[in-house]
Amino acid sequence: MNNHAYTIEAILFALGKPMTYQELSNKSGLSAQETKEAIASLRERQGGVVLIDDGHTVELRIAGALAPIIETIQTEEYARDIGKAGLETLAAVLYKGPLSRSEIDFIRGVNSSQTLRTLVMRGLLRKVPHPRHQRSFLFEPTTELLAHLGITDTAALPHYDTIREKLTALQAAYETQTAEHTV
Amino acid sequence: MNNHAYTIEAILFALGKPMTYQELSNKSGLSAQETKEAIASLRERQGGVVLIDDGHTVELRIAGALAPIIETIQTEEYARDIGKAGLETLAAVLYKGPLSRSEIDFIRGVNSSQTLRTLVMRGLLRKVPHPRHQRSFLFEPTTELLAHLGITDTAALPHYDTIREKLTALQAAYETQTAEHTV
Amino acid sequence: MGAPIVKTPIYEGPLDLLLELIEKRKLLINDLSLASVTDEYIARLNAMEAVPIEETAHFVSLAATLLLIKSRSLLPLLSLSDEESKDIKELEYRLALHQLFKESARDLGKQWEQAAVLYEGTPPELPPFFLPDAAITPTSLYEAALILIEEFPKTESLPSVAVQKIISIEEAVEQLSQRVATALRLSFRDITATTETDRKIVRHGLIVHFLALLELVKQGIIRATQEGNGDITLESDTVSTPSYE
Repeated sequence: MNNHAYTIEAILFALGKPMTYQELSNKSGLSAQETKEAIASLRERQGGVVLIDDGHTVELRIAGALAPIIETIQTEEYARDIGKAGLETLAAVLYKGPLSRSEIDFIRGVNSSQTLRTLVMRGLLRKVPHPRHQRSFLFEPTTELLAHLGITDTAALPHYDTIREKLTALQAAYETQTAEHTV
Repeated sequence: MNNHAYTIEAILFALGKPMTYQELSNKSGLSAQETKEAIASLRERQGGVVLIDDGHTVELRIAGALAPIIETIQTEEYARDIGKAGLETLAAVLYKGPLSRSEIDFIRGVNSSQTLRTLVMRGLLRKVPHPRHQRSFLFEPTTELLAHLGITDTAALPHYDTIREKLTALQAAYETQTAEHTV
Repeated sequence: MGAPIVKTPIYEGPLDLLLELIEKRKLLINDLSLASVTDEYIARLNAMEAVPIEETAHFVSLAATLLLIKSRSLLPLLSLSDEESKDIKELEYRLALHQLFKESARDLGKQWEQAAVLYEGTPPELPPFFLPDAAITPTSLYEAALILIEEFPKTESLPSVAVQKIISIEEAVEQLSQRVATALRLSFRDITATTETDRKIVRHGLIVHFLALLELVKQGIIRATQEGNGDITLESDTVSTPSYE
């Protein structure tokens, strides 16, 4: 850890909320590259406090090993349970996200608007403006979601690489097939 | 640093307030000697966040060298416009409060924890113990906020009864509807 | 204050039902397996009662694509338009994605239950201060409350797009029946030209059966459209969910 990492750690601690790389760079006055390096070095840190990093947003959280003790001193706002529809939607967004509502409906074959509202309300997903379509939105995972799964980055998801590879293969095959027909 | 130190660090981070050796020992389940050793080892730790120990009470704080820059960042953070999220959260609490965090999330359809924290920090809302749920809170407007609005009672807000009624009815309708669907 | 407790229906949607039928037979996702589960899918669809009209539209729309696949498997003579071929490929793709995410959702569910949660910390307390914002006025709060009310999800409604879809599916099934009948006449000419007809007769028996099935589907669609007497309102992303944090 160097001085830059100390600064990032101090900002995250003082504000106590998830922050994007960009926000951290703005607030600290560090360059994008310095911020990135500082975050990488904070992730190495051992202790009771760990850094969750979804590649875009980071947040300080209490290490999973301490969960049993923390449960006795903190209250959770929401019940732990989550339904099948919620899990399927989370899986789609975690492995294939960010996704729009219609992309999620396409995969699930049902209208997901209520499921999405509940997931956003619980802070497990976040709505962000679509980079290309005005007045349209994408859903992406939050550090809260990773925290619930007990992991500090998306690559630690179950079978992450395998599923990503399968998705790429499926998509490539679909695109080739549909391209053949339109030619 | 060993596991005991991690435990003490996690508890201090979770509660965010100064704690005595005795309290830390009670919460962690560590003996007085183990707690003392854990604290001693935490004091050695370098970083943006350090342990302050007066021999009786300990606390996590921003490292001295970083304190001025962090103070500036905090001031900026809490002096920002409260924005659409802030206004809507205040509106929900003023027209339909006192409300719990999950009730506010439910009305807004998005997670309100960060917004609520800022509003409390700025002295606009305050947390009061939930009358029915232990360790849980409700949010209500502060007298300073009412004074700022030039009223002594929320009922003096424009169209108070109509809005309160509509918010209540919508919430009830939505609850029935979600009960029939999968989430 | 937990999230609302909700019940789970037997099928979550048409893709779920279709996947169940394919997995039950331990089949891979392709034209052949889809054709082989078409009859059962339609039987299950007909047996369903009290499916919300919007869901019915999705179930029926998928049935139309399955019928197309089945027609094609019975009658290779039946030529498909580019759009029809694309529909079929799209269904296979959606089904493969759905299968993959259902599997991963199961693993995710296990992790969700077993994981040691990484809990939030509490930032250090600041000395109390009062910092209002000039934007906070009785009027701005009233306006914000109106927005909350307006952006609250409305009661579930049938999107008009789905209604149009049912109507066009009805037409599509009608057309499909005609195309199957024409293709059938054409291949009868083939039969008279050959001597080895046994296998083909069996095949034609199948096709007649299939035409009867199409007729049943048509009736089912009409029943479904007639059920839609409720209010028809438009639904969109901007109405149903607020757009900011």
